[in-house]
Amino acid sequence: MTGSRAAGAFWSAETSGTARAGRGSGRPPAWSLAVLVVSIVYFFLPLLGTAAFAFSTGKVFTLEYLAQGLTDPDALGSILLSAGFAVSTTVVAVVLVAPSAYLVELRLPGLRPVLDFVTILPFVIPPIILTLGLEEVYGIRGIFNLVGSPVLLVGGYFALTLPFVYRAIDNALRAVDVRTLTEAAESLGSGPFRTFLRVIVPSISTGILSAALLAFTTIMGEFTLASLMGYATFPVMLNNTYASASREAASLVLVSFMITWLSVLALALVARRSPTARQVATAR
Amino acid sequence: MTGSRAAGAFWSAETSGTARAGRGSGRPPAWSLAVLVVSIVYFFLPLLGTAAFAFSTGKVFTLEYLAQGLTDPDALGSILLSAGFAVSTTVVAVVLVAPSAYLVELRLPGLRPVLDFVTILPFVIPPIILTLGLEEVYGIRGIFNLVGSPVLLVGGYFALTLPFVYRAIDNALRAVDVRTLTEAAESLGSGPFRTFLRVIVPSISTGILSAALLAFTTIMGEFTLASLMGYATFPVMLNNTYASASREAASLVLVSFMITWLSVLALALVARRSPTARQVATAR
Amino acid sequence: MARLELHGISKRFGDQVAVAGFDLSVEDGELVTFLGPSGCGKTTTLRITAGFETPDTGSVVVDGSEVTGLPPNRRGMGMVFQGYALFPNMTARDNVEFGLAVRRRPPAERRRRVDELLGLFHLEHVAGHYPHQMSGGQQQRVALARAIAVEPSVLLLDEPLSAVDAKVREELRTEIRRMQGQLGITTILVTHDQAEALSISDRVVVMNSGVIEEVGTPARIYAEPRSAFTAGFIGAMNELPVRVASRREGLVERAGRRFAAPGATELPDGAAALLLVRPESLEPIEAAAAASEERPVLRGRVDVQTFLGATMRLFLGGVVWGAAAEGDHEIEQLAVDVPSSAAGRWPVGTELSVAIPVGSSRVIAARTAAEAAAVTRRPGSART
Amino acid sequence: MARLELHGISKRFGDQVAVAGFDLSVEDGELVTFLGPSGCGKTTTLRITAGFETPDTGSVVVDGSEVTGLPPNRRGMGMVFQGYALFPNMTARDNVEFGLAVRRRPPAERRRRVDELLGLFHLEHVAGHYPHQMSGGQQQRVALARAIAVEPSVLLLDEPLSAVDAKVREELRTEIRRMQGQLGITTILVTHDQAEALSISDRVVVMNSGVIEEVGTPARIYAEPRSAFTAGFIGAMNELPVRVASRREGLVERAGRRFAAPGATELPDGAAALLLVRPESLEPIEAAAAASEERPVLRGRVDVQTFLGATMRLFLGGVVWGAAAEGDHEIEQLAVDVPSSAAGRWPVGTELSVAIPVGSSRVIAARTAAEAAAVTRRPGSART
Repeated sequence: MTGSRAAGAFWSAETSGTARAGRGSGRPPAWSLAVLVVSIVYFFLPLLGTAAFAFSTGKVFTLEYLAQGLTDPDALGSILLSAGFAVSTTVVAVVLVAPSAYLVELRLPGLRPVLDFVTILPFVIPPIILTLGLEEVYGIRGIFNLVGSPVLLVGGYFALTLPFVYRAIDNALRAVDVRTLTEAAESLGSGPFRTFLRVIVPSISTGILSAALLAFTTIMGEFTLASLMGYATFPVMLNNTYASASREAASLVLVSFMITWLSVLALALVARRSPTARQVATAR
Repeated sequence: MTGSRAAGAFWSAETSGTARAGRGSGRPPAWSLAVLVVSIVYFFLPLLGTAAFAFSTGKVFTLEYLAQGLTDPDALGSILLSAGFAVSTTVVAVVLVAPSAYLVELRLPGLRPVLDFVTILPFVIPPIILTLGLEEVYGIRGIFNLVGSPVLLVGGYFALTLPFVYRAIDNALRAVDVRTLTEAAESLGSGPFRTFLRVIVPSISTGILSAALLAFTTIMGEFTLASLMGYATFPVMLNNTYASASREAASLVLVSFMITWLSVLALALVARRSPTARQVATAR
Repeated sequence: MARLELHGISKRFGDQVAVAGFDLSVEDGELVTFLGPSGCGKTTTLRITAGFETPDTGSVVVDGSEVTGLPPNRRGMGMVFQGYALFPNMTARDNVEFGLAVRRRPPAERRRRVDELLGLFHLEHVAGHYPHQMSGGQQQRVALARAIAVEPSVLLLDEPLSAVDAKVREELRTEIRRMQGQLGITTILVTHDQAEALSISDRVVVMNSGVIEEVGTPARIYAEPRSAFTAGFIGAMNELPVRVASRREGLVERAGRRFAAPGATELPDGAAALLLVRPESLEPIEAAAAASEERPVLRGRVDVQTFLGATMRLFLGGVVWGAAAEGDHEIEQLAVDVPSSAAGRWPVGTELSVAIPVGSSRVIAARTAAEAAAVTRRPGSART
Repeated sequence: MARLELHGISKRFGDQVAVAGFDLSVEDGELVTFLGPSGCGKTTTLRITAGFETPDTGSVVVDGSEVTGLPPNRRGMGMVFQGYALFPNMTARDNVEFGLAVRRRPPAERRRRVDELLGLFHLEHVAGHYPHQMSGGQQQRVALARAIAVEPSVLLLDEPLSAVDAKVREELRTEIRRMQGQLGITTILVTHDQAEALSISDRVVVMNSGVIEEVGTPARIYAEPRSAFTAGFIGAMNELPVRVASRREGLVERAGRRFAAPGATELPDGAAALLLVRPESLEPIEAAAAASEERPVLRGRVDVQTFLGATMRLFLGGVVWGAAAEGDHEIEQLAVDVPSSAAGRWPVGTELSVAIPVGSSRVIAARTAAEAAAVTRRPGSART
């Protein structure tokens, strides 16, 4: 839970409300606290249930299922496959989106609504239709035959993660007023590339990190696209083995996501020590 | 595409950047335009491909597949089932989240990071583990047996839509400085309920509408949870019939999502004419 | 329309003391300003009065009855916020009407009252406009009308003019003062702008680091500041380091010369002190004129001329005491106001001698290091 | 360190004209202020000069060579932005060094230059701080140091003082003027604050609705405004409606009395005109004193007293022309400045007669309806 502060700051552009946070004591109404407790229970009870199921035989704690799960050669392979997709998609997404969002913010503010619209499309185009469409165009019967190429799935994942990646980066861009920062750098003689790499990127580093983390964890857990395209990624493997070896599957799920969360936490802590993160945390 | 302006405004809190938008002419670099064109093509080519596949026999336009799809009694039933889940989840989500987000923003700013964290959990807890966990706790072997009750799926959908719903409403709350508005209403003698219903809700109506639309469209297209819990919702039905009657399925997909989009558009246009939407568009 | 008393108000936020032991009585119909730099506790005190913050100690009393425990919506006070805080989804008319609707006044009465207020603030032509369609000054006046509509016992203004242009600010200042006088509403105004505080208030409360430095009428605070902090914060003030030579005779000493200075009788012999002189009090004299016990003299070179309108402010550098060259105690900077019409006589680079006329200066104890840090960022002898 | 010329600059944003036909030459080392209300085009003109906007017509010339087509990073100008625009991920030192690093100066030279600038602006002790760790005034001075570090040909300041507290603003104002004079950098400053423009500038460019109203030294613009707009915008000014009685003799007429007024010879006989008088020019007189052709007299009741420090401003209501009761032309409001020490003689409610001394007033053509709308929201006779 320690990472929550940083994770929260990543995802959203902090606004003036926070500046007065320290002053806003007041009496917390009891029922709003209750809502919070309920929602936490709501999310953690399933996790705890899964944990109980995975690590106990009735009343005794055991790592037996986990060991069995880990020795399954398919398990490791599927985790690596998922990780590969996650890393490549994350890199592609950040490298494409960060400069585009910057340029739209800076030079083409009129295109913002278009970009806002394009980046919520993945929410309104459900994964299943995306898959069908991708298969149609790039599949066996399609115009470009990319069947079997992982590019097709990376493309789908890029579309899937575009909303968070764009949103996280764009929020960071707007929080620092890139427009004026760019003009300040230009007035000091800096060209566009230096301005972007030396001034803008460091200023939005927490946003970029946040985007990368969200993209990575999302893809690590994605089921629909991988399943429909026939890749045995980790979630697909879990679903396939759940019926036959449900406790092993559950233990694997918990362990793998614990590892993911720990790396998220570590990165968040690193980000927190950077001046930009501190600036976002205190100045806004 | 007309709705894009409003959709964009919904999803994000407009910040000061926009105010100067009109002034930011400059020369749009060609390659940033190219990025935009490519991403639009990327999303629309699949749609067009699906359309071509669904409404043509080779080279002739036909509605035959659509007619066949529509006459299938399962199709209509599955659409109604999806719509039922979408409406109920949307109502539950908005009614629970709007007051909670308001109270946290107003009285418990210290809990914000917690809420931010809880509301990104659905991104880091993938649907498959959520399903497994829910089954574990509330399923046949579970502590509370809710099996067969649609409450279980509505609960899952609530978790799934929580990130957008919370984010859209919270952005709207922060864009209008609810804190000061609340204090202003209080200083004029208004009690908490009147303040929330008469001052806050109208001020964030676009955010609430945005949250509802995103939740609705997401659930209309959700596949994983429904499939794993054994509900024959629209996407599940599509997936089942795709192999045997793919053109019929494709035509249904396109028509149904066109209907969804049209309602989104209609609502967006209504919202646009409200003073708040105008205020968000021009004053910020 | 009420008498307001604040008794021993204190408030901390975490480790930080925001207000400590704040005591004040505001008379019926009085306009009192809280003046101080940012972070001095003025806004916290106002918010405690309104009920938006709960004080750690102390009480808020209106017309003899304590309201400390009441929520803001039951205190019957009106408040105008720094950023106006107009309801964005309501027209100017609906904004003004809101408080009356809350009080369930009959529609006809509401309409009459709203019309009256829109008239009072010259807002008839924007009655149907939404806040984003109005200028800053118009929004400001709607916020005032809204707060006054419910006939509040006390009107609280939190930096009401900080968000409008300089020119509009001066107009609104006069308008607020005139309206407040007409209606006779007990009013507290918070500001960091000393010109605003001086021009609008019956009394000014100068605050620093959570405590009251002093309370007084604008004229008294301007003419006879009782602390180095007030002297530095209000108006332009030259602060010349001196030493008390004779408490009994009221004499101070500098550069081997002794001269009389009001206030010296209140400090111990030999104490380090500051001689305070307003730029407009200094009198340009012929370089040959002699200094005397009644009239000490300073001499320096004009470095910068700053046009203020009716007057020109000359900043002298390399300033020494005495008319002749015997003075060796340099003063970094001295501000002297002269009529603009006469300023041509002392262009930049020329030498100017000025006298400190009898009774126009004042001696106070030299400020402590902490006080100095609070108002100035470098040790300078003159503050502008 | 350069001469800047702007020739026929025009710019529209959509339907809206931001600047129209702006012509100006700024001499080497001069400090020129663009002054006007928000939306008057002053910031657009500055941004065109810097290269952030492309003008529709016109050219920007520095030391004889045209730079209109150059991108901002090749114009060699320095700019200070309204919100400072410090790089948040760099310390004060790194911010100041940025421009030198871009120019690939050797590290040793950079260090020396940065140290020198940090010293000049008294920033040594915050050299290692990040922007969010500094006060507003410190950030402002870092922004100035950063802009000056690269030895710009022209320094552009976009409302540099609007984000700092009133007290710090006055200090920085003097500091900017002193620094600019020392370094001799050609400077353009944009502001909406007339006091700032008057105090800091060599020349002031008064702008309104995208065009230049007039250009002149602060003293000239203050003493002899050439347009009704300038008169209303700069300083407090009483505007009294009169009619030109005799162009030849330079006489105006009001309430049956004729009197001489400078400027009347430039207007046609019978023209509606405004008599402009500064509040500080009006002389309180004995009620019995007679008016004359040289010295017209006004009389009114003191409504409000506003303390300004050295002076007290009295606002008179129900003002009539003439010492006796024969005048029937009421003037809504008249501002009169008197020394604070003398203000006790005219408490609120008393009658006061004032004379307009010879040569202290000025007649200009009555403003058009459009001009009136630009500066005032209601038809009043005095502006404060």
